[in-house]
Parts: sequence; structure tokens; C-alpha cells
Amino acid sequence: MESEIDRRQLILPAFGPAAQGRLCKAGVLVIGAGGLGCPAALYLAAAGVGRLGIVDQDAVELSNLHRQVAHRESSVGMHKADSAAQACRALNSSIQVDVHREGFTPANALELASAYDVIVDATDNAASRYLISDACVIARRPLVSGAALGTDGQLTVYNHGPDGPCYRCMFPEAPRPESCSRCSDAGVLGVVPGIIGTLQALEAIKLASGVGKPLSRTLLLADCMSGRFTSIKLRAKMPGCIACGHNPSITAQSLPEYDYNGFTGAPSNDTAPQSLQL
Amino acid sequence: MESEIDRRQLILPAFGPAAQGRLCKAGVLVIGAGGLGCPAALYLAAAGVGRLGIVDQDAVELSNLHRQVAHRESSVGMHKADSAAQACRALNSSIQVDVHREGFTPANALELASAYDVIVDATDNAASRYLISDACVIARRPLVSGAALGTDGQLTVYNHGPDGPCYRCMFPEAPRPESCSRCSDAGVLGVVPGIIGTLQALEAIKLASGVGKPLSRTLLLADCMSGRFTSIKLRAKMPGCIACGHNPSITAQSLPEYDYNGFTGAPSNDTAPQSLQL
Amino acid sequence: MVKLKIELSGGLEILFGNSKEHDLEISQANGKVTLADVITKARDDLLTDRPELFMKDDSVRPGILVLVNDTDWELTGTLHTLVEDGDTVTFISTLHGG
Amino acid sequence: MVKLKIELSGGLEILFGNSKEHDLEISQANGKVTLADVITKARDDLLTDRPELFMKDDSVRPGILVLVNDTDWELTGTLHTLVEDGDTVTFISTLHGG
Ligand SMILES: [Zn+2]
Ligand SMILES: [Zn+2]
Repeated sequence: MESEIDRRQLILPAFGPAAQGRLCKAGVLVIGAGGLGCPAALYLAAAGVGRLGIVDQDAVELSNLHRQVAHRESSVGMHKADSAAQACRALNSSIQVDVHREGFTPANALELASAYDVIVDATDNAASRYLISDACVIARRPLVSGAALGTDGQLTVYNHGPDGPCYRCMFPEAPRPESCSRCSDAGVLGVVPGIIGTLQALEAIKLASGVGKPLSRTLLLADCMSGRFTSIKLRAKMPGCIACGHNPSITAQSLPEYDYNGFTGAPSNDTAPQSLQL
Repeated sequence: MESEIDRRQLILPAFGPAAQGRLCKAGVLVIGAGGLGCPAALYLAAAGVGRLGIVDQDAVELSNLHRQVAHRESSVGMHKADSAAQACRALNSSIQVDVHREGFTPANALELASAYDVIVDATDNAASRYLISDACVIARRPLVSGAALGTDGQLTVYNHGPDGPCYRCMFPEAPRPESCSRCSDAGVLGVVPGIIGTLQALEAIKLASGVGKPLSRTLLLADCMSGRFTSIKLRAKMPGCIACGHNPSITAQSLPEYDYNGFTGAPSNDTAPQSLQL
Repeated sequence: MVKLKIELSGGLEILFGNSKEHDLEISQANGKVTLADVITKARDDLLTDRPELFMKDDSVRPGILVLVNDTDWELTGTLHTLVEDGDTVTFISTLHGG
Repeated sequence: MVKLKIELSGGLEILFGNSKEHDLEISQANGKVTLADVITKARDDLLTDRPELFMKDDSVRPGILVLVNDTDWELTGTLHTLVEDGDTVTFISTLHGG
């Protein structure tokens, strides 16, 4: 069945049998099964990634469905990770889909990140974004980071290659919580995370299969109202970064104790109030 | 239920109650329920477009599933239009979903195009693309045109505004069939039509709700291996165009008799051999 | 006199009269204009709302990325970067939503 | 001597040694180089395979879009467009797949 589904990709000049073979052996972890994670997980499953992990601790709500297209009205109340995994298995029964219902936390971050080859950040809050980046640096995993708000989207790959920055290199100081929550109030046009999440699947497929040029040191901005995409050239990794620099203070030992909620001044996904969950 | 699902969009500055109201009253026709049409239909349903038409006459095959994420393994053998409609209804039971299993043909083209406000070309062959464009010109409907092949994607809006060109303005002479089929042999990386189809939903939402700047006279090129998007400035409509020019030879009377297969030298989707169906 | 194009993205446009593009003219006595000058002048001339969501001390607030002609200001000299006539300076608020 | 960048997209790169970007230099007696000259020279110097999938008569085959600096050649004068040193000429094959 695998060969039937993957037949079309095999004959692509840019995506030959070796690349497909690497993809089939790779594991990709999608953190968040919401607006970004739904399309990312579906396209990774469709592409035949060997092992797909889905992390989410929340339940499907009716108000999610305008952008979270792997869920259904009949899945309301179900764990999001289970609902997304069910959709992925229905699309491709030949891959392994792991469900992580406990969320991505300082306690399990290193174990989870180390168990996969490529990590996809499809979360919706600053605390989770710092935690995931730090875990990827320590576990030495490339991180496909996407975000969407209003009618804007952003996409990049962190912690890849000899000089790719991590999230902390870009944003060493956390934003004020009110600048986040203010934006959160604005909501999101549902198709915008759809575009960014599908592009996250593309970047993860490129990283897992070793083809193409991943968006390392490049930030792609999508301005959906004008239909304009802009590529920004980003800094290299910063020698003084406390996560990926020469003398890091965030280590395998210290990460589990690091106060991500305190650092960002906002609760991570664990305890985020409804109004923060875009 | 509608208000619950659409709540988040309503509070967007760029997408207020008036825009959401227009979207809820609009009809969008998605022609083709394949690699492009699956994400386009899902995101249009999720966004709460009032009436969604889905056209396809083929059945789901296992080899489609690496890119056609609205279908499932258990839907193999089912009509694609039915399978996609089922996924859309499961996501949003508050909208009307029409299924057109007979395909888009010279005989039904004008009636179908006239019955919707915005048309999405999600087909996979040149003959269908000329037919859909001609029908949209006569029915005065904007056309969201997407295409994907290999690791490249293309997106534009035809027949929109005072000076937007139609497909025939851009390509008055049909390509040689061997230049098409040669490319078809190359297959497509499944996530590429996913990206373009999701962007087609975005453009259709913009057109149906009257917000933002649609991609008229602009061709968006996606080079997925490099992650590069390029916007091309296109010509205005051509005065001598036989479809949308000053003295058109393609009219409501002549279109049903026009030999699209003869013009392109290739069968349309109706009778296309398997190898042409990317 | 240096004429610049100012672009805003990621929701920052809400603080700038809901417009993503602005023109900005700056004159300095010595003729040299730095990004530090641009940030202050953008706040004084263009910002319409909540300056504390744009600036902190003499720079932009954490979470805002500054670009000169689509290049991260970390590569050009951060606050000390010299800008020239015709340059585009972009302020992007990093997004967390998903 | 005019030095151009030639870009290929939509599968046309397969006919050009599987490379999407090439450099091309053209000299004309009168110093003026048109897109007609560029097309012929690209075929002669860069094309590696199946010329009939690139040209028809003295122009590109139907289905190929020609751009000068990301602008449709219909807006610049089609075959008669004059190109200058540093210009980018792009050939795009329109796609039909989905
Ligand atoms: Zn770092
Ligand atoms: Zn026309």
C-alpha cells in the first residue's frame, strides 16, 4: 500500500527513491493539533513519513473548526491529538502515528524531541515556543516554526545547519504578555494557519528527506490580504545565546526546572485561558 | 452553530461582520476534488461559505491519497465529489454543499458557472482550463486558477475587475499535448497542490467577502524546493481575445459546441487516461 | 534629508493607524541617520496608539524584529545601522498564534 | 555585450540541464539586444534537450510565458523588447496539473 500511495513522488526528479526512503524511515513530531498542526499532520501523513507524533492536551471545541480541518463536528470533546491521529490514519494506514495527550512540558520535552528527527512547532503561545526551541537545541533537532494571526503568517526553520539561529537567538528577551494577548484578541482568518501549516509540512518533508533548501536563516512572511510573500534574511546563531551559544545556561539538566511561564509572563498552553487559544 | 464557528473571524479588523455576512451568502464552485480541490473545499467549508459546489466525475483511488487529503482509504471507489462533500459537511454542517458528479462539460458549463459567485479551477488538464475560463467570461464570474506540478505551483485570479485578463488572454494558443504529458509524467510532490489549493481557498474567500486585494493581473509562483514565492505582473485583458475581447467568437451560443479536446489536442478530464491524472 | 519607506507587519500596523506602509522623512544635523533615529521618529510622526507596545527604552520592545531592505538589523549594526535615501525599514511583530 | 540572468520555471529547467538559473551573454552589432535575440541565444547556448518544447518558429512555444524583471513581456513589447545589462529574463511553462 505504501508503494501505491508513494508512487507519484518516486518519479519526481527532485524526489527520487533515496529521498522517499529517508522520508519513510523518518519520525516527525507535530506539537499542537490546532490551526497549524491539522494541515501539517495531514500532509505529513499523506506524504508517507514513517512515524508521526502528535502532541496536544486540549479537547476539540466547535469554535476550533473554522481552521482546524482535521477535526469534525462529531469529534467535539475528544482529545485533539486523538482526533488528528484518527484523520491521519484514515488517510494512510501504512504509517505509525503516536499520540501524546499530556502536552509538551519541561518535564517531557527532551525525551519527546529526542525521539523524532524533525520537530514542528504548531503551538499558539510564547512560552511553548521558547520551550520547544530550547529542547530542539539540546536534542540537536531542526525546528519548523510557524505562526499565524489575523491575516498574517510567519514561517522559518530554527536550529538547522552550522549557523542557523534558534528562537532565543532571534528573541533573547520575551515579549510583554500584553503585546501577545492584545494580538490574540484579534483572532485569525482560518485559512491563514492553513497556508502556514501546509508550508510547515513542506519544510518538514524537505528536512526529513534531505531534498531542497530549507528556510534556515530565512523568515517567510505571508501577507494574505495582499497575497504577498516576502523572504527576510535572518542573522546567524548568536555566540552569546543562552540556549545555543558558546556557554549555554539552558542545558539538559536545567531545562526541566526552567520557569517558562515566569519568563514570558504568561501561562503556557497547559493552563492558558480560552481567550489565548487562537 | 454558524455564529460559534465564525466567531473568531468576526472580530478580525480585516474581516468584520459585513465581510462575514457576504461570505455566508456567497456560493463558491470548486471544479475538481483532487490535489487542489481537497484543501480548497475544506477551507471554504470551514470558513463558512454559504453554498459550496463540488464538481468531479472520477472515483477516489488509493494512489490519490498522497495529496488528496479530504478523502480516506475507506472512500476508495467512491465518487470524489461525494467523498469531498462528506468531509466538508463533517466539518461544518451549517453550510449547503452541492455535489456535481457529471463533471464540468461544454454542455453544463454555463449553467454551473452562473449558479455560483466565484469559481475555483482545481482541475488537472489544459482542455478543462480553457473551458472553465471561457464559461467564467460569459457568466461574468471571477476565476481562481491554481496549478501544481513537480515541486512548482502557480496561482492567479482571471476575469476579475475592469482589466483582469482571462486564461485565453494569457495563452491564446494551446500548448502542444506532448509538452503537457511530458510534464505529467513527472508527478507532483503532494504537499505542493496542498499549498496552492489552500491559497485558492484564500483568494475565493477574499473575492466572495469583498476584502483584501485578489491576485488579479498577478501570477504567484511557488518554488517549493527553495521555499521562494515570486509575484509576476501580468498583462491586462487583450482587446483581440476571442473570449473576453471586443468581438468575442466564444459566446453563450457557441461554447457548448466548441471542441476543447480538438483545440488542446488532448482529451479533457472526461476521458483522460490514468497517466494524465496528476 | 533622508526619505524612507516604513513597513509594518504582524499586527504592528494597528498601532500605526491601521496602515502597513508609510513614508518618513528625517533630517539630522550631521547628515547621518541611524535606525535609532528612525525608531524615535516613527514613534513621534507615525505612531497613533500605545507607544509602549512599540518601544522600550531607546529601542523597539522585545518581540519586534527590525529589517533594513528585508535584512535582519542584527546583520547591519542594530541601532547604529546607517540608513540611506530610498531604504525600506520594516518592523515585524513576531506572531505566536496558531 | 549584455549580461543577463536567465531563469526557468514550471518544468522548463528540465530542458536546460536541470538548472533553474543560468548566465547568458549576448553581443549584437548595433548594441541593441531584443527578447527575440535572447530566445535564440538561450536555445543555442543553454538548451540541452528537446528544442521543440522551448521554441516554435521564431518565438517560444505556446504555453510559455516570458518575463523581463518579473513583468509579463506583453507589457514590454514581446519579441521586440530591448533588454539591458543586469536584466533577468524568465521563461515559465504554464502548469496544468492539480
Ligand atoms: Zn540561539
Ligand atoms: Zn481574454
